Amino acid sequence: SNGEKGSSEGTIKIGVLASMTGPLESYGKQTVNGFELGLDYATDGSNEVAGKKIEFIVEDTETKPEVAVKKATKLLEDDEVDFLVGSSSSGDTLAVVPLAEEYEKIMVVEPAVADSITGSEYNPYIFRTARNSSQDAVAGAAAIAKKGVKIATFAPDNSFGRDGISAFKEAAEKLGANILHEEYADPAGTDFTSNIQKIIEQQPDYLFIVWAGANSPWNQLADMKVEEKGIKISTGAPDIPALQTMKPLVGMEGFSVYYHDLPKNEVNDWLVTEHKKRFNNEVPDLFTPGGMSAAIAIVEALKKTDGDTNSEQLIESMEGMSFETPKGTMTFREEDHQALQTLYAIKLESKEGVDYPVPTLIRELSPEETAPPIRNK
Amino acid sequence: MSTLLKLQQVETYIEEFHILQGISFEARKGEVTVLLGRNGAGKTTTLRTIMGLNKASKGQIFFGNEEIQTLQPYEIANKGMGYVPEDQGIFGELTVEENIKVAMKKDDSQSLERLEWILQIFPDLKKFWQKQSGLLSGGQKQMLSIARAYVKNCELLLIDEPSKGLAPIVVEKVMESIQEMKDKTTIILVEQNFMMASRIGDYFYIVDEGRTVYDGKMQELIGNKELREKHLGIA
Amino acid sequence: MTSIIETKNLGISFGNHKAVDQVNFAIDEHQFTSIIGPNGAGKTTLFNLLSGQLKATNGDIFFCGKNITKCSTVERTRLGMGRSFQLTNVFPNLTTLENVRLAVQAQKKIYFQMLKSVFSYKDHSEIAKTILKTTLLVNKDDVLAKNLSHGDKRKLELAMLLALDTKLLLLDEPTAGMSVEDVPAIYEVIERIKEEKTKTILLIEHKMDMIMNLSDRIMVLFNGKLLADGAPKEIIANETVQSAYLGGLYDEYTA
Amino acid sequence: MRVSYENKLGSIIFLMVSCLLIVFPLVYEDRNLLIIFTQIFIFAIFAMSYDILLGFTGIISFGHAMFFGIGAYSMSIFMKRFEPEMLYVFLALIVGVFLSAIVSYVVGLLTLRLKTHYYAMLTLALANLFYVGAEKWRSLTEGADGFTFRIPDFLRERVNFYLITLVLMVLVYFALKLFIQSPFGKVLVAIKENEQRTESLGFNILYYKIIASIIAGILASIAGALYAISLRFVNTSVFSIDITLDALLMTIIGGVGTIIGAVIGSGVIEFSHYWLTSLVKLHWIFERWIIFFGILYILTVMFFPKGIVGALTALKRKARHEKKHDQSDKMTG
Amino acid sequence: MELFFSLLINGLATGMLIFLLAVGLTLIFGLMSVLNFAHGGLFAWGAYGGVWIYSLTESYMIGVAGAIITGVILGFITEKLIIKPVYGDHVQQILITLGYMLVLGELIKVVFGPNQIAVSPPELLRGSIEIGELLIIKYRAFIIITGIFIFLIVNYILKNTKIGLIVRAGVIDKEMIQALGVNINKVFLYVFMTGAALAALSGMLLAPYAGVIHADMGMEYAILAFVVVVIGGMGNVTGSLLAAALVGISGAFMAYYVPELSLATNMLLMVIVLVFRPKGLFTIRG
Ligand SMILES: Nc1ncnc2c1ncn2[C@@H]1O[C@H](COP(=O)(O)OP(=O)(O)OP(=O)(O)O)[C@@H](O)[C@H]1O
Ligand SMILES: Nc1ncnc2c1ncn2[C@@H]1O[C@H](COP(=O)(O)OP(=O)(O)OP(=O)(O)O)[C@@H](O)[C@H]1O
Ligand SMILES: CC(C)C[C@H](N)C(=O)O
Ligand SMILES: [Mg+2]
Ligand SMILES: [Mg+2]
Repeated sequence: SNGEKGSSEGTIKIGVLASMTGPLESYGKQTVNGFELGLDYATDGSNEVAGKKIEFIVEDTETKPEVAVKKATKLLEDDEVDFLVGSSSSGDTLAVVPLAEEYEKIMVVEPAVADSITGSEYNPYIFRTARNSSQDAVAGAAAIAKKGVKIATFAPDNSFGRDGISAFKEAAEKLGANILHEEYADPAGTDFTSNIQKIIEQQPDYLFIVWAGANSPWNQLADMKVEEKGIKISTGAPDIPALQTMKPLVGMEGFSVYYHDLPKNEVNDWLVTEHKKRFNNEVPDLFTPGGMSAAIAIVEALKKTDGDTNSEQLIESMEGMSFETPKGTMTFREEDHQALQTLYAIKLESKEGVDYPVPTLIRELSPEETAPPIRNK
Repeated sequence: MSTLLKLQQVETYIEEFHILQGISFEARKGEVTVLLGRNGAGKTTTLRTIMGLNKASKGQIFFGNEEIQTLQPYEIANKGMGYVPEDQGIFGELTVEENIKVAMKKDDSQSLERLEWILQIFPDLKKFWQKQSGLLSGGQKQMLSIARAYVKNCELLLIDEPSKGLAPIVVEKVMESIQEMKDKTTIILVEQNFMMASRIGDYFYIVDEGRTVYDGKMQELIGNKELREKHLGIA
Repeated sequence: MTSIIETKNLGISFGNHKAVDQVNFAIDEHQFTSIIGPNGAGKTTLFNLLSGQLKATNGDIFFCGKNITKCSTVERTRLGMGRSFQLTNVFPNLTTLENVRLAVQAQKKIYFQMLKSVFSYKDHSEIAKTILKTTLLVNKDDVLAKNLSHGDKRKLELAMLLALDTKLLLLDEPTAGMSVEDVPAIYEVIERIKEEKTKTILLIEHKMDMIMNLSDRIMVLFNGKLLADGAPKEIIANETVQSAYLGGLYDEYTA
Repeated sequence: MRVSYENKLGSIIFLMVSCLLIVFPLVYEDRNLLIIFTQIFIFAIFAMSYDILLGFTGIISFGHAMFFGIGAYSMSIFMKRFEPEMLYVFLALIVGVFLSAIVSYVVGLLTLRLKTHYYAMLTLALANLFYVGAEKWRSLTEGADGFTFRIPDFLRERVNFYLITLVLMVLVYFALKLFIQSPFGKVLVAIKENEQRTESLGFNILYYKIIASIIAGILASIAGALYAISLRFVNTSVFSIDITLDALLMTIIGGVGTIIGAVIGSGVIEFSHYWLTSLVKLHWIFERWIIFFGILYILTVMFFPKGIVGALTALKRKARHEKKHDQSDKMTG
Repeated sequence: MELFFSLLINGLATGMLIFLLAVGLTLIFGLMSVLNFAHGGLFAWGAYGGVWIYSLTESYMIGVAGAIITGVILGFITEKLIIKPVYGDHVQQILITLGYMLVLGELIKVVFGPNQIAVSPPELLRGSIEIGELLIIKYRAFIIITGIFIFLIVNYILKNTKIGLIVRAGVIDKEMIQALGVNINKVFLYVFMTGAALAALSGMLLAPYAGVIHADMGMEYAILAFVVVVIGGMGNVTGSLLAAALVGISGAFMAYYVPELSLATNMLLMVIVLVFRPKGLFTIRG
């Protein structure tokens, strides 16, 4: 009885998996908000493409892989969605990826970063609008690495940290930099002074940091006068709540995935205005444009297939597809379906009337420049 | 002599079991009132109900002129009641000293005096003053429990089978101590050692199946073999 | 005649307190021996040493000629030593019947059977029920042990020991807190076991009448030392025993 | 006698419900429910294994995830490294069972030295070491990201897998029911009640604790393996305290020491989770559904302090008592 | 040598911080034998309450006071509603406090929003002091001093009043202590409130140290507090202090010298202590 529901009735259904609760709640909400805006934008507010109505259903993964699998299965089997979008954590996403293949539905990965999603765990149904760890790393390297520069790294002792650093190392060494020392700390630790001590002893030019999580080392870096000792700190700019904890790092040079001031294009202007309008004057944050990009990518693909949700066709039209997003033009690379995208070399500066250090543009890092290695074969 | 404690048709449930089904008795000032009865008759439950540790569902308990059956155990205790439970109720992980200290009000010279006196009766406690009380011998625990109740200056003392596990000579000392206290402290005693009960008891009640079924002067029971056989099964 | 249990210089110290000190004795099979002594003399501790709850600091214990000083409680029980505890020590949230049935199960050496329901061991329940009757615990089969009155718990304690059916019985104040009415019956149970002449009994009691009537022999412990050891008549005449243990009360018992 | 009768009644109801569940996928096609049920069965096995420790031996463990994780990783690694064939599924199960038997043997040995909180904390620490180990041995586990794998087609068919887990749960239930009614099981309860007394009856408690620990460990590992199959994915979270807490909560909510309680608890938690999260669409307040989940626990303690099964038995006992009371009143009246 | 002292001081500061987290738990878990899994929730609320007031008044001290008040109020409600029905039953304690923990954590998100909130130390305690080569972070010195101060107070109260005795006796036999005339319910309530206030205070002290507070901070640190209470021996305040210092310092040295194992340091420490000293390093006398 369930079989007749779905696309044939002229509705296209999209299941969005995101962390609506749990530690990544704010990321999840950014994605969902962005996605909603993206659909509006791409369909000019009609929520229709090629005469078909688009519906989307949000499910909370709670940042637990087993829940993600349950919810994804529900979306695929009960709601019979035509696309999956998600999710906020790489773990959840990795757990869901095989389902996309099994049910032969396109999954647009956003904003999970693990390389393996479009690398070792790749399958043809996966497209990722989010940047991956390697892109981060390449951007991070591009921002600081030069011939002869000595760099030490600091990261949490887990997959996220280790993957991030190894990708960075590869990229930085390619640019001729010298990685002196890699330091890893307990991801749940509170005291990083021992680690910082060790880094200081190495006397690098730069300290490159990969960090996620609330228990950040920023204060301790400042307290231990790392910069006074001639070591420049560099890291990725996170979302606004986390930027608030980075006041000690004003002046730092690093990279950014997105900050609403950075991209200069129409889509982004629209996003910022619309977002402020709808969400009591708040600006879009780190993963809002990602959610939007995912929606735009889906609509663009459907336009190309004229509303046909057959996955083979969709894959064919999406491979190599370029589309306009708040971050400029993105292109799904044919080989591994990773969207090549602009990233930003930035500097944190304090700004009048803003209670957090603001990422200001040094230069745009073009999609080609930050293209990560292809690793799905 | 005036009545200090009076129970009127007290009934008590434990969970869904109707344990006390009508206990009535009085304890007069300056007397030792003894509750007798076979195992499971409800003697301990009676004492616990007086203490407020089990709640009476029916009936009244008067302490002096006050009804106390609705009060909390600590309120009852603070009205001047002491309790030596049948399982000693000592705090095994605390030392002998700490067990006693817990019961004493601070800087109470009267209590200190009483402590002196009680330690003379039970010199073992003095000897093991700093010992963890859970490691004491059975009889020593019993002594500690009695001593702990004695140091508090109370008007009414409920003692549940004090003689069990005590050497004959210690039983004698306990008896003497009770005699000594009598004028200041009224005592309700549950005792299976008939020799002891008969020596120090003034008045007795027999409890059976949760009811008081007979009462009289101790003298009467001692003199009346028939009565003993009927109610206690002993000659 | 061989002695069933024997100690050589048995002793234990807690810190510098010698609770049991250089105790030597040998008890013949089927003999009924009582141990008396003031509170804290070391009677229970001696039992704990014999049954393995405590490990001796020095000396040896022999059971049926075998040195068991190093054996665990479990091994000793299996060799045939059973004991009851002074402070009631049962399984509080099991029913009276289940308590005794566990002892029966141990006696039958059903240790690791996990594929058969206990209910298929009908005989266990029967034996348990008989023992409960003997120990005056009728109509209490389904009562949880923790809900028994104090005296009934003492009876249960005894019932579990009887169910173990060991060669040697160590009884630690079995009748303390039992009602005057029930003591004679329990006394009879013990006496009957004695009369059967199949078991050796060691009894700790403070009830002198019971001791005098039952004992073949009395040992007196004082401050951990074996002060006197002999026939009841001799012991009762001993002056130290009179003054330090009995006080003036003994007359009452004989009177 | 009465006890055995009550148990039989419980088991009969359980069996009837199980039969209904067997035909369920044939008559009603709802894949979503199918998955939820599968999850319930798997966690029921896990919670039952926990009940052996908590309910019958009186051991509180905060590290039961250890065995769950061992099972899950054994299965996952086998499926990833070898072919997704049934042969390897069995091999993986055997390896998982074997490993967790060894680990639970060692951990069981420690129960002799450590009591209550101390043992609980020790197991917490050990499970955490496994967690760290899985995080660190990245060549094998790929750390927190984890990895996906293929499983035999037969198991991929959800109905098949549903039936397998259901049958396994029923088997485990009856095996454990027999186990706790056995002389061995009775000794376990005795140990929970009073270790020293059990020993003085001539039972060697160490053996019992270790065997109980091993049985619990093995079952937990099987549950873990099934869990991995159901997700076709594994990561370090299988060793996390959350997994242990799930088992703990399920056991307590259902009723400690009842076996069936673990099954009921598993069902209650999974369904209320499912239900509460689905309410989000109704009202924004349910976005914070976790609050209601927490309140559920609190209310359970307040109104069913002995768990659901405990509350039911108490009700029944009361009813029986009143009946008896009436009769005796009549007799005297 | 500077390195050694630097590691030592930083480790000690972390240790003191953990001690502050643990001291409330030592009272509640150690003395009252209540497995309070909501302890983390209490100190997260303390942190949020305190930080909120801190940001309103811009006075750190008022913020600290605010945290303590939050703790006292929350402690009162918690004891009456959640803990009182389950004294003496660990299994039920686990269930009810875990449920309560979920409620507390989520309520933070309802009241203060789900995002992390940045917190910096008051002006006076910002930055660091350099003594020769040795660098001492001011806020850490403050934590060390506060930790010792709190330790002295709590220790004084336990040593010089009967409270500790009464609570321990009450845990062993609640009925008997009442029969001795002690209103144990009230004592338990006050002790719990004190424990909660200490938890809340420590949350507030942690906030500038970590630089940020977030709704899930409770569970994260609570485990550490449990570890310290267990290693130190239940109910032993001095034990908790020493254990916390041990955990902090060994963490600092491990991170420097054996970084591969630093993830596992705390848990390894606990395993070793428990296996060799089954009742904790500093078992309570008596
Ligand atoms: N918690 C309980 N649940 C059910 N029954 C109980 C409970 N506590 C006591 N009883 C029952 O109440 C009855 C009276 O017990 P109580 O302890 O008052 O007897 P007692 O007269 O003191 O006996 P003893 O001389 O053996 O100490 C007993 O039959 C006992 O089994
Ligand atoms: N485990 C222990 N640790 C320390 N001291 C102990 C221990 N067990 C017993 N004692 C001490 O050893 C002495 C003897 O105790 P035991 O229990 O053997 O006495 P008892 O003769 O049985 O006395 P009672 O007649 O009072 O039962 C006592 O002073 C007691 O405090
Ligand atoms: C940047 C974030 C999306 C990272 C997230 N924790 C992940 O695992 O993907
Ligand atoms: Mg009694
Ligand atoms: Mg003794």
